[in-house]
Amino acid sequence: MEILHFLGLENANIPAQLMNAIWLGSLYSLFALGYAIVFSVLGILNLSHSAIFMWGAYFGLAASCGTSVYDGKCVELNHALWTAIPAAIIGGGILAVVIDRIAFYPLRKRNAPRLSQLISSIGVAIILVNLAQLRFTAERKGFPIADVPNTPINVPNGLDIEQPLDVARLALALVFQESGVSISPIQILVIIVAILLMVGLSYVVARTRLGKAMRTVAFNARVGNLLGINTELIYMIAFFISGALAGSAGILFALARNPAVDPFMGDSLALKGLTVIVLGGLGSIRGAVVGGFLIALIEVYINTATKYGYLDQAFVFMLFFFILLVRPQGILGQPIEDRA
Amino acid sequence: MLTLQRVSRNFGGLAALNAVDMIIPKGQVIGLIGPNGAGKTTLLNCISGLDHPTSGTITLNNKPIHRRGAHRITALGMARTYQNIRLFNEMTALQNILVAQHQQGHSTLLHSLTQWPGHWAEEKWMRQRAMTLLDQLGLQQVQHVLASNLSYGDQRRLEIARALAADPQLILLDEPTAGMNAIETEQVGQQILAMRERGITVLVVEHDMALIAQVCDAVYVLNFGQILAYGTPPEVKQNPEVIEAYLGKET
Amino acid sequence: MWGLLDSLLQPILDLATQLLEPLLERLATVGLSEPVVQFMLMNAILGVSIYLTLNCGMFSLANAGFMAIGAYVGAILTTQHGATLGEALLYGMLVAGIIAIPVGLPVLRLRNIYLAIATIGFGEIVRLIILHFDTLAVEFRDSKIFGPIARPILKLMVEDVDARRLEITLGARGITRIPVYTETAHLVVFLLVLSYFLYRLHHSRMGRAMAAIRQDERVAASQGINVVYYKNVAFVMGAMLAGAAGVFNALATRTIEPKAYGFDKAVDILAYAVLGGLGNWLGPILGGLTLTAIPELLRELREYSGVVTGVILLLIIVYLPGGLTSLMIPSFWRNGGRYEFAKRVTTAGVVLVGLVNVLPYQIDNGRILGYEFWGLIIGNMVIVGLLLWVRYTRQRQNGGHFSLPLMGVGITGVVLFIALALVGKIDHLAVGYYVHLIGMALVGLGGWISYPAEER
Amino acid sequence: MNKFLKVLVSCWLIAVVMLPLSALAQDGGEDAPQIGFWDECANPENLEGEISVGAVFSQVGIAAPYGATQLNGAKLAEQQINESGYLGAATFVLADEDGGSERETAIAAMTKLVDETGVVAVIGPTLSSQAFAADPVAAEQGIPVMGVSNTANGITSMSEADDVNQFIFRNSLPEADVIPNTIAVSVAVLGIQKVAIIYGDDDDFTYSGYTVFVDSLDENGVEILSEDTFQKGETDFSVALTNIIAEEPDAIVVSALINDAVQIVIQSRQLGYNGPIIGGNGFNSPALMVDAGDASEGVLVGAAWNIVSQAPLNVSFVEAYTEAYGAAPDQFAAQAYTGTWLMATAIRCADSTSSDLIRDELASIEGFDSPLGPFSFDVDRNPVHIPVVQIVDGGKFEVFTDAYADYFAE
Repeated sequence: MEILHFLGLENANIPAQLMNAIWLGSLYSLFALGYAIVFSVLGILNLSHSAIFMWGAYFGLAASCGTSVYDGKCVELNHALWTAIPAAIIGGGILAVVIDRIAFYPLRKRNAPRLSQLISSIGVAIILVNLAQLRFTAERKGFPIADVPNTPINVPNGLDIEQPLDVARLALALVFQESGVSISPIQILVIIVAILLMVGLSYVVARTRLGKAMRTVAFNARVGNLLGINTELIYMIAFFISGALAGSAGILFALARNPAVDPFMGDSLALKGLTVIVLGGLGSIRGAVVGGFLIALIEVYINTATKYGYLDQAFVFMLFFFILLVRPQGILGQPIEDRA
Repeated sequence: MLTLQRVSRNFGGLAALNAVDMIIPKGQVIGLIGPNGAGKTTLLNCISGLDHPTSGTITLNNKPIHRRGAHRITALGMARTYQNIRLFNEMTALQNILVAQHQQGHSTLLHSLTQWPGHWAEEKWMRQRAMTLLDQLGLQQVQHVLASNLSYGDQRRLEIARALAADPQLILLDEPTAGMNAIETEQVGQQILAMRERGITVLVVEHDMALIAQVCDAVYVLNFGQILAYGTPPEVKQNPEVIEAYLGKET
Repeated sequence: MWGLLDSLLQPILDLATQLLEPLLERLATVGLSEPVVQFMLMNAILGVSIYLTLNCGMFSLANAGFMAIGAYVGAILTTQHGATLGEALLYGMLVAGIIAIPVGLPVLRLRNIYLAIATIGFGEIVRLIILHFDTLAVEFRDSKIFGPIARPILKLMVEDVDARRLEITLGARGITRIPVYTETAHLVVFLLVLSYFLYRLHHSRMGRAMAAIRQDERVAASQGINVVYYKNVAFVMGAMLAGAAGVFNALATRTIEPKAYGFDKAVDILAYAVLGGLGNWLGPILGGLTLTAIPELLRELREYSGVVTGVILLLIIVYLPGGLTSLMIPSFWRNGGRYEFAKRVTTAGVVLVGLVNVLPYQIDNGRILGYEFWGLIIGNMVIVGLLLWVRYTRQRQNGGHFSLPLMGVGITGVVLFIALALVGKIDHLAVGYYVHLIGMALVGLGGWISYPAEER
Repeated sequence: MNKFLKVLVSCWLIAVVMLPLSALAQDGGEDAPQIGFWDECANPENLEGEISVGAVFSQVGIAAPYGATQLNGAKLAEQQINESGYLGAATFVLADEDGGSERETAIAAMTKLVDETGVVAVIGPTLSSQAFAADPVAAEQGIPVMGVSNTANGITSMSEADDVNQFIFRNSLPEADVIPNTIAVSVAVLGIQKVAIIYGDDDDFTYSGYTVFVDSLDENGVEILSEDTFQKGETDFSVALTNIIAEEPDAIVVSALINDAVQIVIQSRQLGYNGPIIGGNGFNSPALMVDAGDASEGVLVGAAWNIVSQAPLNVSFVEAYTEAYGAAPDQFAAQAYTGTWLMATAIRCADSTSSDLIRDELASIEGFDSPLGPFSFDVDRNPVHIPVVQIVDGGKFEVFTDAYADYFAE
């Protein structure tokens, strides 16, 4: 209890806040992973990532709601809710590849400076946000509330072992006895998907031939070419994965925070994703995950334990500032050798 | 003039330089040879301040320089060229020289803004000096050509001119004849000798043993980050350890 | 001293005002009213502010933060102390510059993306601090350690330091009732002086040193250039200019709020510079002017204007690597021989036509291309088609004209448009009309240019 | 035919002709109530041609969701004004320009309307910060401008010069008028003693709302347990809400715009909080019930406009709007609609396109019956009408009365 007092946490609902941190961290990590992949393979910051995130949510919405979302709110589902998720993943992936072909490929071809690539990604972001506004209006949209299983799992609530979702509920009930922890099935889904994707990606990058090729290209595209790797294909795959991650983050977020889909939904994450990958180490997959959870923890801690909750973002940026100064490569990044 | 004492440089766990001792006397041309990857460029980087030794000391005219930034070392009278040419590609040949005279100039932005008379005099003087240098190296024809558009030989020569522009007492040449034909190499040899005549000390890294033999007063041989041998060019050529290092490399 | 400066400047400003009047009237007819022109000029200053750092090889995005500092200093001085524009400008620039020094020293050790991200962080911190300044000020005032330091500083900002609630930056509500002192003439004179300054910088020892740092930092260091010093000088100068732009902005909009100077603004500023081109100092000025004007010129497109702005940004970045100014540099056209020259001329022509194909010029009181969604789509598809055509025209070994069909397209375009104007079908000869004509002429010219056979 | 018969036949003829006419007159006059000062001001005689009134609403950027419904409301009013011949021979033209979501864009739009389009008056812009920046552009040239969604303090006294302020109006009830009433009523009915506040700290609307909340809570002797903030675009409030719920407040007081409001309501219910949630004008949108569903039950909303009000004018407005746009109007639409009618009324009563006369007529409007209720301007050109306190009950807003005293009792 001494330590809790010292940390300013004596009045806090710690299990509940931990749960919040885990959920937020999963979301941040999932979003930042896509950022990190493109950065590690191509060395560019794709600022349209948040726009892909937003479009992923719209793809999902359109897939399960049908065309009714063009003009108004989605009143009833045309297709099953789950169709939204593959639609967002595939749509996001394809969108990212298209963006690469339009905005990055020509620049890469003539060896343009990174700066131009950053600007062209900004141009894409402007276009995508405005297109979304044209197509779907600026109004916030979502799935019909009744169809999304985000009634919280409150412990202890009535459990129904028949229901698969209630198994998770039971598990939670065992972990947090009556501690007011509440989390919805969709949030659990986000956490599970995030963890699966992170593990899967680490596996792909570390173990498979594709991963090896990606790492080679990331290290030096020319070397990759010499080794007979189709670098353009690798770039395309990297963009697809990145877009798919953004899209899945978008739709999962849209489901968990239903209704949450509007053309600006990616804005606040754009900057946060940036801090996440810098904290974790630019281009490091594991770094993005660690950074995501770290930032979520810091935010939750500052909000819970101090009276400076309104400065939580400032604290995050300060920290990130100092980490950059002390360890520019981030927490898990490889040191950058400045070659003579 | 330049003294290195037990200079080491580690990259991670890898020792690129290991307790190197070197003395470069004033007014001489000293050669530095060694197989690829022996640590020659690392050594030059440490001397010129682009890199810093992990341990050991380097003194120039009895002033320690191993912790100083590159620009302060240049101010003490050292200049260098690069193995892979590193000119300012977006500038013309003339501008490249003008940049290198930075330490010779004194005018600040305020002078320039107010059209201070001294500023004009200085600009004019710098231009004249640059033109003389370009003349000396046969580059006056291409003074307004962008460095990136120069021919390879011209780029090499411009690098030397740029090094000379800083008015150095000690000049480090990193493979000045790499990729040149015999005639051009010969010209570079002449220029090095001309530098010595003007009292400039030269440290030259070279693979071309003929050139070394032609211009150097003494030669250091570096292998695996350590000094293997020292002596006049003929002495070094006959040193069995040196032969082994080179042959071992070749087989 | 101040009065003397004022009396010296006033006639110049009056003269500038007089000279500007007809120009402003002309601009207003194409949709660029005087406030818009003012914002264009401010953004040109911002473009220069980031150019100074980019020109020194530093990818800094801190300028929106410094702009915020300048704006708040200017607003507080004019509303609380009755300062004039000159005083506000002086102190705004000074404060921004002074804050830039401790920020720059550590941060400028970082490179590229790392520097960019660190400076984005700085901008956000500035925004958040301004947002919560009043609360923080009370905290500091009441703190035992910082109180003695904070009090005198706060005394400069409010009359009653001991009030329960301090109202300095007023949080999200922002400062209102800021007097409007900024006039177009001020901005024009400021920008002219700035241009002279940049021109001189370009041809001075310091300017050369900065250019050298941009091109190769380490080699520059071994040419005897104090890289850290010059980087910091450029950073501070950039900060001061951004501060000046902030002061002008605050004293033109009557009200300021922290969110106007956030991440979006930082990105906009970067876009001004890159779009205009970093090849020389005219680029960022041109970029700032153009990028601010485009959405206003496209006002008629209403909801489509955002998309079109983005497309234009993308087109320039992709097809004009050196930005808008590269069009003005002779070597851009000369490099690569006549074939490349022809290719560039035609590309430029198509881009020009692309720029105006969405602008409002009228035929038969109906708009051709643009306004209507499908008109816009078709117009842009034609432009993209032409661009692809130019791109994939192959260089033939035997030489010859670049592309006679393209020449045909260009000439047809020119003839058609002149004819339409002659028969009175185009009743409003706006800028767009002339730009379109020039663009088509360039397409024709480029197609006609011949190149010699390849040497074997 | 004798004289008597002649008179009789004439009377009969007259009666046959006149009766349907009088019936017609009754149709128009009594059954459907007509908004406007039809009787207070005579039919205009001098007006002709097109009379342009500018509208600066945000169509792009962060304020676009509000600007969109504002434009809808104003356009509906424009259509009704012209169809009813409210301005006599003249046509009322709503010259709308996109105000963007920034100060600069609002200034540009306002300048264009005033200098080029030549409007006689302007409605808008959407955001208060835009109003501070752009209103003087019109007001300094003597063109009246009326905010229909500007709630920040000092909008109508923004300038140092009173003759400029004279031209700045608003019909949007500031939070300072709505919230004290809301707090007083809810404290009186529910006996609230301690509350927690959560508000958006980077937006002038929500920030102003927060300061008024704090003051009126103080006045009513309610203890504030904690204050939490969020920023625009944040969609996850679970951390702050977990903290708040741990403090066990009697009510959660929220100053937020509708999108954030919906999330806060949903998430606090998800976290197991079932007590009252008190909000201001920002909550007053049908989206609250549509998007938050059951979670919105028991949310108290102080507002300038009550959608379920059975006042005839309000019913006809809601009907017409729903028919035209396929969705129920929100407060922004209602205020823009009323604002447009107010402007048209000023033009009608002035019977002139002189901006000075229009201003004077606007300032003297009193007891104008509108969807917002009977409407007048005070001497400072701020709106005078009675705010309402509503509660979400059974999926729709109901007027909050003593009957709800036991609503939250378990």
